[in-house]
Amino acid sequence: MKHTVSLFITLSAFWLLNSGHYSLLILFLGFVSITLVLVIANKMDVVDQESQPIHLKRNIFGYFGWLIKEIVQANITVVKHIWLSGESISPTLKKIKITQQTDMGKVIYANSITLTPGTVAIDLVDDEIIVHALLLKDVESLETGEMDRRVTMLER
Amino acid sequence: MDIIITISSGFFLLVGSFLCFSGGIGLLRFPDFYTRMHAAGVTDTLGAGMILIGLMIISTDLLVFSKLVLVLLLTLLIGPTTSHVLAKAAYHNGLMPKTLNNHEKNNAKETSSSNP
Amino acid sequence: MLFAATLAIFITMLLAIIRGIVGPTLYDRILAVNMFGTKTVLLIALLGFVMGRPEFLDIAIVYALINFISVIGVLRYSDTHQFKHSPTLEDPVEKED
Amino acid sequence: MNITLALMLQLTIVIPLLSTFAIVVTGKYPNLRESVTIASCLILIFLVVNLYQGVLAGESISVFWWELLPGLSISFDIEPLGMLFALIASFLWLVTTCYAIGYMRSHHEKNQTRFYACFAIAIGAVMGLAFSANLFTLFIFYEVLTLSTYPLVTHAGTEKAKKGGRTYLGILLTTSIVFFLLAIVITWFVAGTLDFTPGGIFTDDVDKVLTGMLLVLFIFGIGKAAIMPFHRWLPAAMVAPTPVSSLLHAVAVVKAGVFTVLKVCVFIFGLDLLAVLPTTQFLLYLAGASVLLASIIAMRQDNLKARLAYSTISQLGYVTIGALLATSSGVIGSSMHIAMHAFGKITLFFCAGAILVTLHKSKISDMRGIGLKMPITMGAFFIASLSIIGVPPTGGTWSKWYLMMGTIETEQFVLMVILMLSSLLNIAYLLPISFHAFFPKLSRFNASASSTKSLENRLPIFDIKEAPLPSLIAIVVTTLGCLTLFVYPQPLFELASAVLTGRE
Amino acid sequence: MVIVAFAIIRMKDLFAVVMLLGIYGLISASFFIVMDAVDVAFTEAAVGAGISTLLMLVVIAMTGRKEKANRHKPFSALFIVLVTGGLLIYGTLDMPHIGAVDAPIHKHVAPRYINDSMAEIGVPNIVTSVLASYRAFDTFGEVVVIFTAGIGVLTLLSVARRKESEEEISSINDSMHEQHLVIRIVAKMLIPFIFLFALYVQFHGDFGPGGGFQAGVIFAAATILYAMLFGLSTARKVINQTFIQLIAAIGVLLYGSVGIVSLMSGGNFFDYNVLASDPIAGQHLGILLIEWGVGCTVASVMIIIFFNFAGRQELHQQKERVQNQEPS
Amino acid sequence: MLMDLFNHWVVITLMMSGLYIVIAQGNLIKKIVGLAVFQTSVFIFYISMAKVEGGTAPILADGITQYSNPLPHVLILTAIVVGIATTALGLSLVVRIKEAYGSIEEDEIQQQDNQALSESNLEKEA
Amino acid sequence: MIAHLPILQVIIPLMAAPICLMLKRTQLVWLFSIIASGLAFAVSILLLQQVMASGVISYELGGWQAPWGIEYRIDKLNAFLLLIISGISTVVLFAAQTSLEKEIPKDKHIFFYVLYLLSLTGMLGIVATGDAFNVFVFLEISSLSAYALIGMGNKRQALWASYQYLIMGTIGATFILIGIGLMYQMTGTLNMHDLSQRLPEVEQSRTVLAAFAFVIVGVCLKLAMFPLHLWLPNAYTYAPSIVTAFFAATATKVAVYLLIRFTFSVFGFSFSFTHIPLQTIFMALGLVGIFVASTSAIYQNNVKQLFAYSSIAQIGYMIVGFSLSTVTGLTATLLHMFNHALMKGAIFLALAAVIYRVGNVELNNLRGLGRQMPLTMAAIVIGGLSLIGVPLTVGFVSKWYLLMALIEQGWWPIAVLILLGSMLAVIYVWRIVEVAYFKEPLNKNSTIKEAPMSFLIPIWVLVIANIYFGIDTRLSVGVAEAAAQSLFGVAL
Repeated sequence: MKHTVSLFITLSAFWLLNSGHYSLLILFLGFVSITLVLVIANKMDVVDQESQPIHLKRNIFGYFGWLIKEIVQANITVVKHIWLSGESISPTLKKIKITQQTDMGKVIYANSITLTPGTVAIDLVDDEIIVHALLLKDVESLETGEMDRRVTMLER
Repeated sequence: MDIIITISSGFFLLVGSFLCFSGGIGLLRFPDFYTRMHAAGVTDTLGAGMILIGLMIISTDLLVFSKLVLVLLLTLLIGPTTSHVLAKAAYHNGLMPKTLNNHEKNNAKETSSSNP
Repeated sequence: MLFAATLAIFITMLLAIIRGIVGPTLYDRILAVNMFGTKTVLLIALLGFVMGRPEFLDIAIVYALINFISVIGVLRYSDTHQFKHSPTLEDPVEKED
Repeated sequence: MNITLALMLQLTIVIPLLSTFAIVVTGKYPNLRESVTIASCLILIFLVVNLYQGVLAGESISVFWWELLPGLSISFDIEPLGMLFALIASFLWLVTTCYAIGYMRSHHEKNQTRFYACFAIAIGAVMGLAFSANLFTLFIFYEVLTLSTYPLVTHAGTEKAKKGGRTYLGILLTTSIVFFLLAIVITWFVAGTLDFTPGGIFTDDVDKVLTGMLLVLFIFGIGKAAIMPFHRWLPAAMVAPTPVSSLLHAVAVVKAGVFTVLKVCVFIFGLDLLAVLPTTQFLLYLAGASVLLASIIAMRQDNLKARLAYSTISQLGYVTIGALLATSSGVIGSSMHIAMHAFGKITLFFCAGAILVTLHKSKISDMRGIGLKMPITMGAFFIASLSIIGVPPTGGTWSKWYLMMGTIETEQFVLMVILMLSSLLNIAYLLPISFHAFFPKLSRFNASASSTKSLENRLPIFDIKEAPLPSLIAIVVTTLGCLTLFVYPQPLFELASAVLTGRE
Repeated sequence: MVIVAFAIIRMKDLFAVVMLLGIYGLISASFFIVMDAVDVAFTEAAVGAGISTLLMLVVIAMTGRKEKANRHKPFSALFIVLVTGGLLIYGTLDMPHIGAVDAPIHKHVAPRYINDSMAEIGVPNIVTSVLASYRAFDTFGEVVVIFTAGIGVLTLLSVARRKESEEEISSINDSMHEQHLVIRIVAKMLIPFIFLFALYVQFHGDFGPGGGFQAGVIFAAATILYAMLFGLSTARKVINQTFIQLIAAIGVLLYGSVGIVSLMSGGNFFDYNVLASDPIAGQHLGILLIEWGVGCTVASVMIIIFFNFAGRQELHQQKERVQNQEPS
Repeated sequence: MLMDLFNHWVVITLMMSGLYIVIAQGNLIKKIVGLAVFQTSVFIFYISMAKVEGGTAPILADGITQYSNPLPHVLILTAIVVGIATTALGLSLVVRIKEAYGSIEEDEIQQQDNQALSESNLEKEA
Repeated sequence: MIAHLPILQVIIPLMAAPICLMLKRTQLVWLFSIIASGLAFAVSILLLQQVMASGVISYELGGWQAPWGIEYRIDKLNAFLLLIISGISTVVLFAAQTSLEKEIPKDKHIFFYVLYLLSLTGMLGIVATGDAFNVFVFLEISSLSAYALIGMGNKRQALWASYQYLIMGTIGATFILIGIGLMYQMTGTLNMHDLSQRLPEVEQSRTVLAAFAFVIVGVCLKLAMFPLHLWLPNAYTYAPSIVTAFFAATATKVAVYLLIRFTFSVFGFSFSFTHIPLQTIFMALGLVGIFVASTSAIYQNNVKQLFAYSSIAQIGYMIVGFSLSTVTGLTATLLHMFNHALMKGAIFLALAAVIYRVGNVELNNLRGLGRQMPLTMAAIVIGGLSLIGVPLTVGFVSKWYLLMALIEQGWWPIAVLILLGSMLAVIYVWRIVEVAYFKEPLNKNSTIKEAPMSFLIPIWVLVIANIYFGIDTRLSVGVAEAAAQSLFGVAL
């Protein structure tokens, strides 16, 4: 139920931000639409903690800050290597252990890896992630577990 | 104030477009699929983000601003997801990356996959 | 500035097209299409500003969504069926006639 | 206008069609079916005779059904030529039916119901044709006649019959649609009407070349008249059972053809116009050539029916010549020749059929001495031959006479010679048949396998084995007709001369 | 664009061709934006790059992706094409220049739309007012076209489903979202918003680009996404096939009955002025209703089309699996 | 001159290539792709004639006086729908053809049909 | 309601189609479609009456005046066609239920009726509308439903035929779209009447010429005119019989209508026939079409295919009449449209009955059917006679007018060629007659019975119409002539 409420709130925000027309008719239609979407979403069984990760809310902004910093750094490296000659890269494929328990956590971790240029999470099996990296050192920095630790912290 | 807005947005836009352009070059220059994907990732994240932020700065309307935010969120959500799915599909269908250190492993995998 | 950015995006799109045509593997093409799509989103956003009608961002959103769905679709329908067994898929250098 | 007579006129067309229906319904009971046929024959004759009397009494009888397009109507009108034709046709229908009953039964033909039904439709078409008041109505019945006789021609259902049927239909339909219809359209376009009008429908200032071409189109278009290049259908149609052949050659089809030619010449073009048209000469010679050539070909035929068919082609040429001569004697001769030839030829075909049914012979070379077995039949054959040749005491004399008169009047001496020559040829190809039939011995020296066979046949000399009774009666009736017409040609003559003078 | 077109000619790999077609659709959509046709761009993006590419993918999955080498000589084709092109070039010689303000098309009918539509209809998006009111009947025709296509696909592809095989099908299907953890979660997050976005587009067609058709396509796209990830049978359980046919029919009927109601109330067919006491309000109401009709039909037909294609595809897959099992 | 009609040259080239694909290619799916290219080129043609120099998208807003012509946009919206409808139907036919003939190559299908025809003729003669 | 007749004409079947989808029972759907089609027929009769009495009816959709909104413009020409289309559709529908039982799986019957009604809607819409773009929209409705209907055929060739038709049809429609675009570009309007007023101003421009060429080629593709006819024979052969009957009788007529409408009303007589050697081209193509198609028909063994080729030949006649560009010529074309609809409707319905009983229409399997199914075969024969142009059938009337038109212009040789062409018809019709009546049945003790009443009634309605309108030509000729005259009145 709380997920539904949360979805309702986010949907309403979405509508209000997008609409730009706040006449009575449009608002009413918006309400009807949101209700309809809620009905469909419930029927489709997509309203749960996976789609509405309200339990993560507390720490997520801090994590985002950190992630953005990482992304910027990684971007600079990759761009550098793009403009350097092709010999400078050292593509690597590696399995990395992860410590997250929930699916949500795993997904956040995997997506974070992918978001950071230079590394891509290829597969996610149980508690291992196969990572492909443009540079060997990227994998090594992943293996140090900084990101892993931060994501695991999110879960709590 | 106007000057600041113009300059800052110009800065973001320029950096963003440079990043995108670099990504495009990388897409052409990198040797195999997986490495190219990294190049594409550049454009998806920081490139797109920079440009959108640049636009946000010059937007005068709340509506436009909020929509730009939405676009940004979507890009950040969808970009890595597609990359990941793509990589996974490629990997599972046997497309092996060219890597420095796993030539032997690569060969072993190929032989094993050729006679299941 | 906007023009410069538009031009850069435009060139990037061209590069993506070249990758899409050259291939060589299926996944390179999908990647190119995907990248092309994301760049289109940016392009539209920029164009809206260039032409002084920024409220067309809706279209950009639609593009982003459609792009996502297309890629999923590609994978869904390349992943399952005969492609798995097709030897040509693993062939990294596909022949263009 | 006399209402009753108008009704009768319509009945002449409706009765055969009704009888068709009745025949189909009663198809399962042969006796009933045939009585229906006979009954409708009798009714028809009754009607036609009544109409004839009406015409004699000077009644003007016409019926208007409806207008299809402006100036294009279906309507009927009685004039002497049509009356003449209708009289012959209705009378000979009865006779042919009698004959057919005997023939079909003894020959155990299949699909007899279809046979009688189509036969009745054909007669209905002939009636409509005879009484039609304009070219369009005539054309319709002309086509109906073609289509309704097609099943008769292919009656046997064998490959050969179908091939013959195809030739038959192909030539008749092609000529009628490509030339005849075109000619009708042009006529309508030029003259604005299609009504048969004494003296023709074209005005004086009409383009002579155009109408000349039109005449050619008409003569070629009326394929049923079997002018030489389009005569192939007639021999092809000989695959049909004999009653059909008699119908085709004597009663319905060919007579319809020459009747149409006459009608067109007299009532569409008018004799005056006809005489000055540039193409008339050409057509006359074509018809002449047709007469001669057909006769020569006839001599070379061994199949009796084929020989008779070619003879018909040549005789039809006579009628065409008569019509094209554009003189009153020519027209009278033509009209009478329609009747005379009808009686003569039908007798000949009846005889041929009788021979086929009783002795199963169709080759002339096999027929030596059969006169001894079938004296009545062969006697009739002889008399009919005389009529065709035009020797007294038969009806054929008169028509030939008038035709000759016509050629002399117009000083067409070449044609006269052709007619004479053709008569000689007639003698040459018809008389020997009956001659050999009765006097087989005289030709024994041309001995061959066939003559020995005929010798065997000759042994029981008085073993008379005549045709079935109904057929025999029919033969006798028509033969008598040939003779009577010599003695009493008056009604025919009156009608024929009334053709030109119009209704009294 | 031209490059892409030529590439399509040369390519033998159908998969690549379809990818290129997607790119082609995106380019042309961008082009439309440059040319000020935002509504068209919206639609072309959703249709040309989205739905039609998807459909082709499904079909290729069934038919195989390799094209045979071309054996016949294309000279005659080349000839026809050249003649057509020549004719067009000939035709362009006398055309007004692009963007010329004084071209006849900008002088005759269009000015009224631009100048008076606000007063007559009261909708800022001129395209919408032309589409839904001035030329409402064309749009009705368009809806009927799409309805026809839906029924056509149904007749050609619908298969009588057998119950016992359904379990098996679903077991394969569901593998997609089991395996792809990442996609599953992202999609779950996105789907409700896509739906809402579709509805937003539906109701804001008056003010900006969009309207019933685009909304319908986006709505359908969300459903398709769901079906692809969670399996066709799951999606079918959520959205019943018969129900959706009903919706398609109702959409057409809704559209038509707006016309009939206006006809009953004394106006001409599709004359919305008579729907309410105030003409502008009547126009608003009429446009709102017919946009709904369009949206319903388009969304449901698109879903029908996709479901049927995908259903066939699963059938094929299943058959193939049976064949593969038999020899082993 | 050349640049003024630049759009038209593009359109014509696209149209020609689309038409060429439809006519010359043997693969059924490719033909449908060709149709799509062909139709899209026509759309571009319509849209480019609607453009007005200095105009913007035909959505009324304050302070803008010059709008592009909305009518072709409407027409093309309809035409796009028609296009997707045709594509969908064409593809469903392709699917069925593949099931029935086992091939989606024009010449192979033609061959199978001819074969079937001659076989049935043979039966008749027998 | 009387004022709304033009729109009701199209709306009735259109609205009926989705309703059909809601009714669950096949029987009910069938009845409902008949009612809808019958109502459309009634409306078309009223319309024709009204048009004949009071001239052109204009109906403004949405209440917007003509060049801005869409206009329905009913004159004598399209009232006549509306009558043909809705009439044939109603008659054919009567036989649909029985015929479908044998040819289409049960669960698709409802779809069939829906598509059928949509196809009817499309055709009526094309004919009724006065807006060039609206033509395209309705053209697509009718074509799309046609593709699906043809694809329903139970042989696999049906799919291939439908696909070919789809490709050709779409190219044709797109060509028309290009043509309309070019016209629009030069005039700024889409309304046909408005176009006809404005086109003369820009008559000399090459763009208009190109527009004309595109529209004509596009229409001719739909029309299956001779060199562009390749899609038609297979489509007609393998489609479900009811569909064949309906389309053969109506679909090409609609295309001919478009041809006439565009050349005479929109571009104007003087433009169409003086700037372009249209007459020569169409005359030649029409004639070649007649001969090539008729000859192909002779060599067909499948009777449906045979008559499909014959349809192409008959289109040739219409084209020849059209190419004369005289009142009589056009009358001939219009008449032939009406008459051909009657003949082909009857013939193909009868073939549907044969398929119902025998299973297919290979010539060999028709052996002896003349006796087993006398009424059905008689219908085919009468229809065939009508094709040949035998007097007292409708075929004669239209041929007569065609000949008149040719002779009026002094084109004698062509008149002869036309007549020779109908001889070819004799040959192919006679092949069937021979087989049906003069061959023994394939299987001596086969128990093929006469077709059920649900076939016989519609078949014989059409056959009797064939004969009736061959005799009483007031209606058909009167309307056709008036329509032709009005077209020239507008153009000159």
